[in-house]
Amino acid sequence: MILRTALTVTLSGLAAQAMAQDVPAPIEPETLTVEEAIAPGPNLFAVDSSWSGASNIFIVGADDLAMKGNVSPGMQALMVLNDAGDTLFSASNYLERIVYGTRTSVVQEFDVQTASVTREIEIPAKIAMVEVQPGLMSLVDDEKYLLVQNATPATSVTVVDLAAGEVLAEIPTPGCWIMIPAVTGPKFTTICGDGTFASFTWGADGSFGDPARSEVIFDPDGDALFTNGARVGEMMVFASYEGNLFVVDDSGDVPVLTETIAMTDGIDGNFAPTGSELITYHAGTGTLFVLMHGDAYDGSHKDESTEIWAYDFEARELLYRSNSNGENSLLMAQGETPRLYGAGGDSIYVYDIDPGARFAARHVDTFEGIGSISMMATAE
Amino acid sequence: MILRTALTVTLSGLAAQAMAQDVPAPIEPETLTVEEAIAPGPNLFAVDSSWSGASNIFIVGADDLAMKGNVSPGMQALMVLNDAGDTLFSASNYLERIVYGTRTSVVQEFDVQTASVTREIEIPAKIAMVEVQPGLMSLVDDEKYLLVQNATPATSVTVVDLAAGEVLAEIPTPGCWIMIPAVTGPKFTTICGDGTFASFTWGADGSFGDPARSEVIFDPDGDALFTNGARVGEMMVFASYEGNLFVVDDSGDVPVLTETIAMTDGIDGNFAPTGSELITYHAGTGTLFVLMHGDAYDGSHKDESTEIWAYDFEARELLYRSNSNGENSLLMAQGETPRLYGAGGDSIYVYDIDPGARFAARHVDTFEGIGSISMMATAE
Amino acid sequence: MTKLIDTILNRLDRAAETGSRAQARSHGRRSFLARLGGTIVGAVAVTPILPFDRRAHAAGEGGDICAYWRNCALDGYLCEETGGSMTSCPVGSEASSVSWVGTCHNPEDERDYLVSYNDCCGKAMNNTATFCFRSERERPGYRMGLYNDINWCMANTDAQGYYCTVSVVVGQAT
Amino acid sequence: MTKLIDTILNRLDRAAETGSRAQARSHGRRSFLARLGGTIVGAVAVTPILPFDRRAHAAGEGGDICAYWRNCALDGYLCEETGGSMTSCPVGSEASSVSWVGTCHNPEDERDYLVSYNDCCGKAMNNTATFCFRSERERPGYRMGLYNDINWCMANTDAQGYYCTVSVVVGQAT
Repeated sequence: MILRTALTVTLSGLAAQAMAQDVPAPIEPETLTVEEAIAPGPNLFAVDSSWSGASNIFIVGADDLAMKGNVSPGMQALMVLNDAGDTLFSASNYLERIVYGTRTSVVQEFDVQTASVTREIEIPAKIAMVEVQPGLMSLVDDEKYLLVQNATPATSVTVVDLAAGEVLAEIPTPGCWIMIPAVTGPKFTTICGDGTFASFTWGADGSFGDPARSEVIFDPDGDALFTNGARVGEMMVFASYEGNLFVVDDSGDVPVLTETIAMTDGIDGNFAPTGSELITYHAGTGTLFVLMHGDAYDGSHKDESTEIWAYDFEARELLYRSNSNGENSLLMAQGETPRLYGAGGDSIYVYDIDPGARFAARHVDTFEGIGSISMMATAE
Repeated sequence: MILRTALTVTLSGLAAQAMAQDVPAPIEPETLTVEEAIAPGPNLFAVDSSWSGASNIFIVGADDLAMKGNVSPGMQALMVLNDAGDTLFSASNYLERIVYGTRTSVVQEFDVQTASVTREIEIPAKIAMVEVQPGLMSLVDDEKYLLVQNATPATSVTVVDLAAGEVLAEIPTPGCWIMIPAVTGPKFTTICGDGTFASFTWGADGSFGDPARSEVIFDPDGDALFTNGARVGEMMVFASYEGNLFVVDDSGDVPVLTETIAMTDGIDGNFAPTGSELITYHAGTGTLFVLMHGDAYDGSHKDESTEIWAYDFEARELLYRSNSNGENSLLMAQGETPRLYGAGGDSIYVYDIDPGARFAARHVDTFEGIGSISMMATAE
Repeated sequence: MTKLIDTILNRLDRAAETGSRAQARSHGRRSFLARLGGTIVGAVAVTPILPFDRRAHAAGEGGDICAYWRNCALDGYLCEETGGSMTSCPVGSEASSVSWVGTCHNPEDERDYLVSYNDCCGKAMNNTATFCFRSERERPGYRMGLYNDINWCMANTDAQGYYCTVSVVVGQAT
Repeated sequence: MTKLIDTILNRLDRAAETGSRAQARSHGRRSFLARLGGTIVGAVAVTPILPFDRRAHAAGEGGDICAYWRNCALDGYLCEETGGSMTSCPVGSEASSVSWVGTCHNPEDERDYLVSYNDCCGKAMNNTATFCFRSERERPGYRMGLYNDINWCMANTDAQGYYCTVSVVVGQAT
């Protein structure tokens, strides 16, 4: 109190001085607004899925990882982005009492620029309640149709007619999993537990027949395929648990295995692929990137990655083995210069890829603590 | 491979030996069951509230903090336990799309032994969406009525007739906050922004009249009251921002301030109360425990506590200043020997209180990482 | 004049408290919402990810964005770190139709201002934003308009989910 | 005999991997559910809070409860740490009506067993329980009954919220 009194005396002088000087004008009353569009520039979308509440899809700058906003679908949110990158779809589940009660499943369509729900389409309450993967939700036939993977656990695919805004068909896909949207036409191909691939087509009226089934393509017991592959032109490339690449042509009536490539031959250390979205392709340079881990064993196929392999798909040549940050999800941006995004732990990692240095991946940026990102998407 | 072959030879011998010895019988097929009751013994209930998904109320052993189970109400879950400790009530909110859409508010009644919802009563979708506090949900009149605090932000109280299982009345309490359930009869008292207390009563038919309003009891500007008080017989004791205890008799027609006690007089360090459930009372020994912090300033009234003060309510005497672990919530178990629970950060702390050592609080146990616990409850 | 002196005195009184305050602030009553890193993210963000153009107004106060003067009673995630600004809700969210109000002292012009803390609503919280918790002149729910523990999205029709908080100067305090 | 030898060899092969496996396991495809401490809680719990009577079956394997043999393809929170047991759902929850199955080798009797991993359903996850993630013989959804990424509460009528996971021996593997 004595100190305070002494200060008061001193400060009276100071205050008087201050008042004698120029005093800025007071702040004018401000107006509360709502932003009308997200920050400009290319976007990277990252799903942080929840199983006991709202999920979040973060929108960050593809160049600088700056946070632009987020949209919030329901539980076990799946995601697909249209080619233009301006419309995002998510399929998710709502239980009446969040963790119990009647389930409602919906597709929400989001306008990216305004990060807003533009419409909601109710779909059968059968969506596969699983961590988000690209193969679980697709756009196909020039984005006329939206496909959603179901599992009850019997598997089927819900076909949504986007123009009509309603469900067109539910196609049973017993024993099969994941949808590979065809490059053209109303068709998807799926991977089946007997080692075959099956292609399904449908008509505008929702009619569909029996699938076109391939020969046995892989051995689910001996060398299982990871289900999230990379589109390489007319082909799809899938990695296997043992480190082989399976090249499947899904453009014809019946899916055909065109080649199997032993990616790890001659490499020491018992390396094998690992992760979920573990393979991605840069079309401009014809390079595949695959998440890998060493000392593989039965059951390690979803462990943290330790390396990112760059693989020349034309030359069938391993170009470079870069260190990874433990990611289990990769995504290539299709710019002229390859730029690679990885998600793992609670972070997103960005790598610059140097075509002049055998496509070495150099870690250049991190969004630490963004959440447990299960899948990313970006427009070309 | 060479190593493996060599090992095979060696191990063939070992294996033959092993087989020659006694081999245990194979494990019989097991049956999946569901536990029928939580582990026996007294319980401590701890709310981990969510604002974007299901909340959790953890049930842990009051003696050993062992996890017994949990129940999962909706968002902004409030909680009250009946006197017997066998029935738990929670009021919470469900939005149709979790973070948006039409709100439904419900009271869930949980049977503690089976950790199950026994009934659900829909109430007006006006529940105060606020972190859980004891004064926001109460049982009164021998547990005939359940009271829930509303805020739209206009305040009112929903009265639920538990026998009928339906809402009996919604009593407007403009400018007032929190319900202090009367010791007897259908009545609650609330704290108002003009410094008065107001008592509301109602009839079995849901009729109610004007409240009985006290004289001005406190100065909300100069020395505001924390709203979560301690029941001391016929009295309620509230702490103020400046460190005074306000003793209010809510047993008569009109609430009456009976005494104000300057708890911090003569104590150096500018100590003041802090927290939310910051005051608790051990009836057997007549001792109050209050969360305190030093170097108080305007706005520090919800900062981390640094001390727990033991205060003899009869003698009006500060007994002991124990170090705290930063808690903002306290709860006294009413056993013969006082046992104090504190919640703060993501942990629960347990203190043994020694009546022979001026009620010093000795930290004896921690449940680290249980979550952000906003409120605890336990039966006597 | 007295007011000005009081103000200066208050600021002097405060200087010594900055350290503990930053820590103490980490236990707000809405701060249980802040789960980044499992620990509560208080005034000092564990990993502050600020859009570069927003750092400016925190720079003068040691880089602690929550210490910025107009955040004196802010309890919530900063909208400016999730696509909004200090005074605008992020795109696609809805501003709360009601708010609590703080009275904050601006050291730049030595004036006290009324600051409306509106919540932005209808989306799930973005844990990557900084969570601030300060309570100058804050009061419990019996002074509802000064109360920062509650979800101010409560009065919105459709969007009642808490998202983030802005701080809008609505006038000078008298 | 060959099988037994293979089994022993497998165990030898594994010995060197234990360290990395424990760490590697921390990135399961349901492991994003495990948010305790903001970091993923993998095989090695950050703060394992095990009911004392449950420590027994982990003791033989260095205290890592996820390393217990019958957890060889378990991806989820252990029910035994939230009021259930290895083979029982916690009180008030509902067992999943469908499940995935692992084939696990029991080192105590050198036999392989089929283990049904049922999820328990209808309550919010308890982050204080240990989250295990192992995937021996695990396959993607085209072998649905071996798939551990999905919520096996999916087929329940009312309780489809994922709560925790048990491991029930249903027979010897042939």
